[in-house]
Amino acid sequence: MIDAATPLIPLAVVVPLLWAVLTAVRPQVRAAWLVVPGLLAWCTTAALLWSHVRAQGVTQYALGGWAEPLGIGLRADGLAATLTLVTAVIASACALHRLLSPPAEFADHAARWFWPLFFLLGAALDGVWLAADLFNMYVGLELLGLSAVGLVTVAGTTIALAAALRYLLAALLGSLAYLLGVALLYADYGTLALASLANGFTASTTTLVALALITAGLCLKTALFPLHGWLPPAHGAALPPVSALLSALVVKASFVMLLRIWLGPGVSLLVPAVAQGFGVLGAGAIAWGGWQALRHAELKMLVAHSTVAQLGYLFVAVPLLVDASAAARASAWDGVMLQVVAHALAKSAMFLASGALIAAVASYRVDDLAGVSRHMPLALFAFGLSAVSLMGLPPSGGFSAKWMLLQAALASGQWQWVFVLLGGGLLTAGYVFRVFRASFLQGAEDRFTPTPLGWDVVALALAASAILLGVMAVAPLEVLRIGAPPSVGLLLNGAP
Amino acid sequence: MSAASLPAWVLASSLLPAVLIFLLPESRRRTRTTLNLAAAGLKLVLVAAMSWGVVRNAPHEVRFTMWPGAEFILRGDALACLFAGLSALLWLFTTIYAIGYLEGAPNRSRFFGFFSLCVASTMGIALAGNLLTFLLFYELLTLSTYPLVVHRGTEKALAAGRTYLRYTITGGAALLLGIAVLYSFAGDVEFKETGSLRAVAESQWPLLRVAFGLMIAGLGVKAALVPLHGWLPQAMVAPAPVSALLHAVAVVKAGAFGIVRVVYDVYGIEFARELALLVPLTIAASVTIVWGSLRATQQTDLKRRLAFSTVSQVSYIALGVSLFGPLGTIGGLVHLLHQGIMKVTLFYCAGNYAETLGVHDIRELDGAGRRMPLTSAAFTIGAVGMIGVPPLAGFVSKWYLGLGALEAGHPWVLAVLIASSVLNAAYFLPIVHRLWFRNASAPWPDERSFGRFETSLWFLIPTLATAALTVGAGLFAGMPFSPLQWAMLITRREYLP
Amino acid sequence: MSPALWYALVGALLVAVAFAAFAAHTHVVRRLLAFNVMGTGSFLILVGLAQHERGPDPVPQALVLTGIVVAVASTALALVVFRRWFAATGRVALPEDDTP
Amino acid sequence: MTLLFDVILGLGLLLAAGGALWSRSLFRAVVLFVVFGLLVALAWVRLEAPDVALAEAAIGAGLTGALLFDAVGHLRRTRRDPPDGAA
Repeated sequence: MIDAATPLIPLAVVVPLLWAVLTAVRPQVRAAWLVVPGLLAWCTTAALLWSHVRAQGVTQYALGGWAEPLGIGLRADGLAATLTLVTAVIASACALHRLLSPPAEFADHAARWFWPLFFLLGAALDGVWLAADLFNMYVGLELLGLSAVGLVTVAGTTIALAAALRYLLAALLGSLAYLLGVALLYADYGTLALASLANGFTASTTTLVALALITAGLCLKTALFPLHGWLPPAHGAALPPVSALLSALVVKASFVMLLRIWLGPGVSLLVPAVAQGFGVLGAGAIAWGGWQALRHAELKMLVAHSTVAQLGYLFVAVPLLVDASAAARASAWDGVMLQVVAHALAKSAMFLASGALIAAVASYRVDDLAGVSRHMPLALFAFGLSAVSLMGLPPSGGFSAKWMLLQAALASGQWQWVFVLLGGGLLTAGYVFRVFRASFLQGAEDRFTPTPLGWDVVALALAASAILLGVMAVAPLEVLRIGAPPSVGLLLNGAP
Repeated sequence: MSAASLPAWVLASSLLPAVLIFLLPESRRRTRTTLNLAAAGLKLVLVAAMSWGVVRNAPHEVRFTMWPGAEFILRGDALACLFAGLSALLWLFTTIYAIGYLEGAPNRSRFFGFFSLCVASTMGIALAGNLLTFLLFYELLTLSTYPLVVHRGTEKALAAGRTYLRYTITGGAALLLGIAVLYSFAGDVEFKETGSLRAVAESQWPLLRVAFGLMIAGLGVKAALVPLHGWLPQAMVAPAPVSALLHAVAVVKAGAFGIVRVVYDVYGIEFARELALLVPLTIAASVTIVWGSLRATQQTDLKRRLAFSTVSQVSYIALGVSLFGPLGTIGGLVHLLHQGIMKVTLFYCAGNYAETLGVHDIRELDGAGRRMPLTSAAFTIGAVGMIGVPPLAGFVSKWYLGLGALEAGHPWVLAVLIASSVLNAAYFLPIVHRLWFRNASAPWPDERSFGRFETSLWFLIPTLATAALTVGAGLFAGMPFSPLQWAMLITRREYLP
Repeated sequence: MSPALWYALVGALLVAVAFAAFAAHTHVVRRLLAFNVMGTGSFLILVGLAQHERGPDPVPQALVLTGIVVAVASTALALVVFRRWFAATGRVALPEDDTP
Repeated sequence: MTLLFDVILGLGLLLAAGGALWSRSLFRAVVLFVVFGLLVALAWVRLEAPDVALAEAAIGAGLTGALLFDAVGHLRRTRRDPPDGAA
């Protein structure tokens, strides 16, 4: 269904791209007059696209009028539309945080590249969400990696540079593996469009090698345990709004690609053993990330390791998406979708709140937060709300997601994942309460640096939406079901 | 305000003040006090209005779908009104007490913000119309009480907070698992007056038992069932109004109330008996009653003794619930109210002694009755009530529990009740004796003067009011709308289909 | 064996050799060289295998064009970051790889 | 004849790549990388992809090579002949 009346799809990529160019042409470090209209245009486009998909179902667009395989095919299903909207919202929040930052934050000369890279990152993300074929995904992913690395370097510290280099090498390796896999798939099937591959892969050697390469590359980019080593330093060393974007959205891009490939054409090869393997790695991520977060002395490293753990939940859902009854699969789909969105909102809020807390006490260490509950109640409250969602306590998006995954696991009798999900929640509680414990400690002298109130408000808004998502999940889930892979979509009866 | 949405307004009457109080600057003392008292008063009116709906047999209800297959339900049924009424009433008094207690202390915005959030959670627990909504507020209560437990910010308080979290978060996980198991084959489990699980196929009964065990374990942590009670005595480092609140109303009662809901409104008392779930609960409650009393006799710190007394007394509720038959039910439900009123009185008194005289240890209380006659009178009423001396509130509870035990065919429970009463007397009467019949041997550790009265009026008024209620609830048990009558109303609906 | 298949095979060998070099070296510039050779190898596989199956094909060629541009952009960025890292620390490898 | 050319070109590619990846001097490695790029351009011609060949020669060999030379030169200027062996 090619709907020529929907230029909204390319606009979702073009608008941030346009502002990337505009801000590159006028590289001022404080450019609210230029940035804010861009954010408004971006959010409007994304919101319109979301409501369009909600009303009309899956929408496709062939850029430049060429049909596939040569043209740049874009496709907006519920997942793509929702993530585009979430991207625009979170990016706007991060941009506001940046705009509200005091001028001291802009000391590094790389800071002038913040806005171009920021908008490029947004365009790349939207490109990945909306891509309809494996090669566009590659381009989007590669641009995403490059702009993300560039943004990490904006922090300007030596630690950030090392983290950026490490991140870059991991990203390059990951996308090369992916590209190699795509090359092999093209040899086998002569097309890269997901729609034309919909008949499913055959179990030829080329295909199996290709899938292995693609999976390895994307898992490296998603920082799935044990390939997560690059993530905590990069997310820990970047500026708060950059960390927020990276943890909330960038790692999800490769996960969404994995999901689209494995649940689309790859579903016939997603045998129980493979699916359970993903689950085991996810459980490893939950345990290892949680354990590291428990023992790290620095606040941002704690939050970054928490991302490693939270990504584990996404992979724990994989066995429930295939190796289960139809009802359980549907529940698992809802759960994993909600987890993607809820974690994005909660983790970006948590990074922004952590940034404010760190700036207030002028120290990265958790132990130095003593007494901060008195001085920065709002930032701590935002941290707390996002922690509620990450712990999977009700009412929150994180809870609802966990609940659906639990239901899927119970319905399919896979008790091992029940315990992983519950244990992960306890571990999360363990490390987030380290922060509260420190913040309630009395007796430290007041040596706090004032931080902009706007920072707290932005973080609070994101955290509150993660909470609200838990009690008002009906409409988002309806949209997220639109165009779900047929293998999980049988019961979801979304629009065509 | 439409009448149907009344439960939502009851909730909002503490949620909105919480938000406003958080936003208030620390220095706006008068505004905060007004807001607190106005909200507490308004809530009482709203709960009363909601109860009227129950009397007319048309309970108010609010519901919407959170996500497919999961509804958010608030319903003001008879049981909900019982707990909500108790909470609203005691909250009014505790708020008054807390305002006096925190006079001049730091972090009052934070304290009262979380305090209001606690009320909101407790109201949510009372009004929850299905297990999922219940769980939602149950966890919210955990989170909103943590800042109150660690409020003082000392190492000791933080350690207590950590213990508290370990217990309650793990308990929450057990409850979540139990509820999730139940939902996985029974769907959305609503609270119905005769239970909602009767239709479950017999092949699923083992899972029903597993879910019951998990839920009771999860609820038992907050209800301080032995051996899950370890957090409670430690949590005594919290400020006095928090102890009064945690121990008399919010946390322990939330657990006990949850047990009531699970047995009566999820499984249904008759179905629970068919599944052979009641006797283990009776045994667990009996063990807790005796163990808590025994431990209480060993404590010399007044608040710790009261804490172990709470461990023991709260299990009377679980005991009453587990005794099949209307009389046991009446005893358990009425004790939910009576224990709250009596225990809150005792904690107020403990706070009065600590704040006025600096006394924390029982051995320092000699002669306090002469220095603080009103407080000591209130303490005596609470203690004698706890022991179960007629005509006070505690007697009514124990009378019905005893009859219920006979009715249910467990005469050995009578022995538990008698043993507990003896132990109650053993740990309360020496205190009463010290108050009235001994002379002060040393100056008070840290005496403060509050002018014309023996202590601050902010302290005295709530203490005397709840002491008066303890007498009233016993004397006027036969009057309409007394706790006893309300418990009988619920019981009638529970046992008559 | 068709020329296309031969070049695909060469591409596979290139990827293998370059991957070994990527793993063995710690010098960032050398790792970038390895990355570029690996990329070229995958392009050869992409075009070679496809044309072996179906004859001359514009699609993979267009993809390779894109890929070349992406690769040079990645290399450029990596070198910029590397030079700042080198200027700040005087090191040519990452801290965890550095064994002086 | 053409087959022979393909074989020689392929082996040349592998040799150049090996040199670019494993030679002891970093400068020589970059030189060999540019040579490798030009040889790949020839391979693209043989694969009937003239536009890719042009792009490879201009961008893959030329631009990338220039960037690498610049970086290596910078390294040399800053640090007298770094021990850039394969370690």
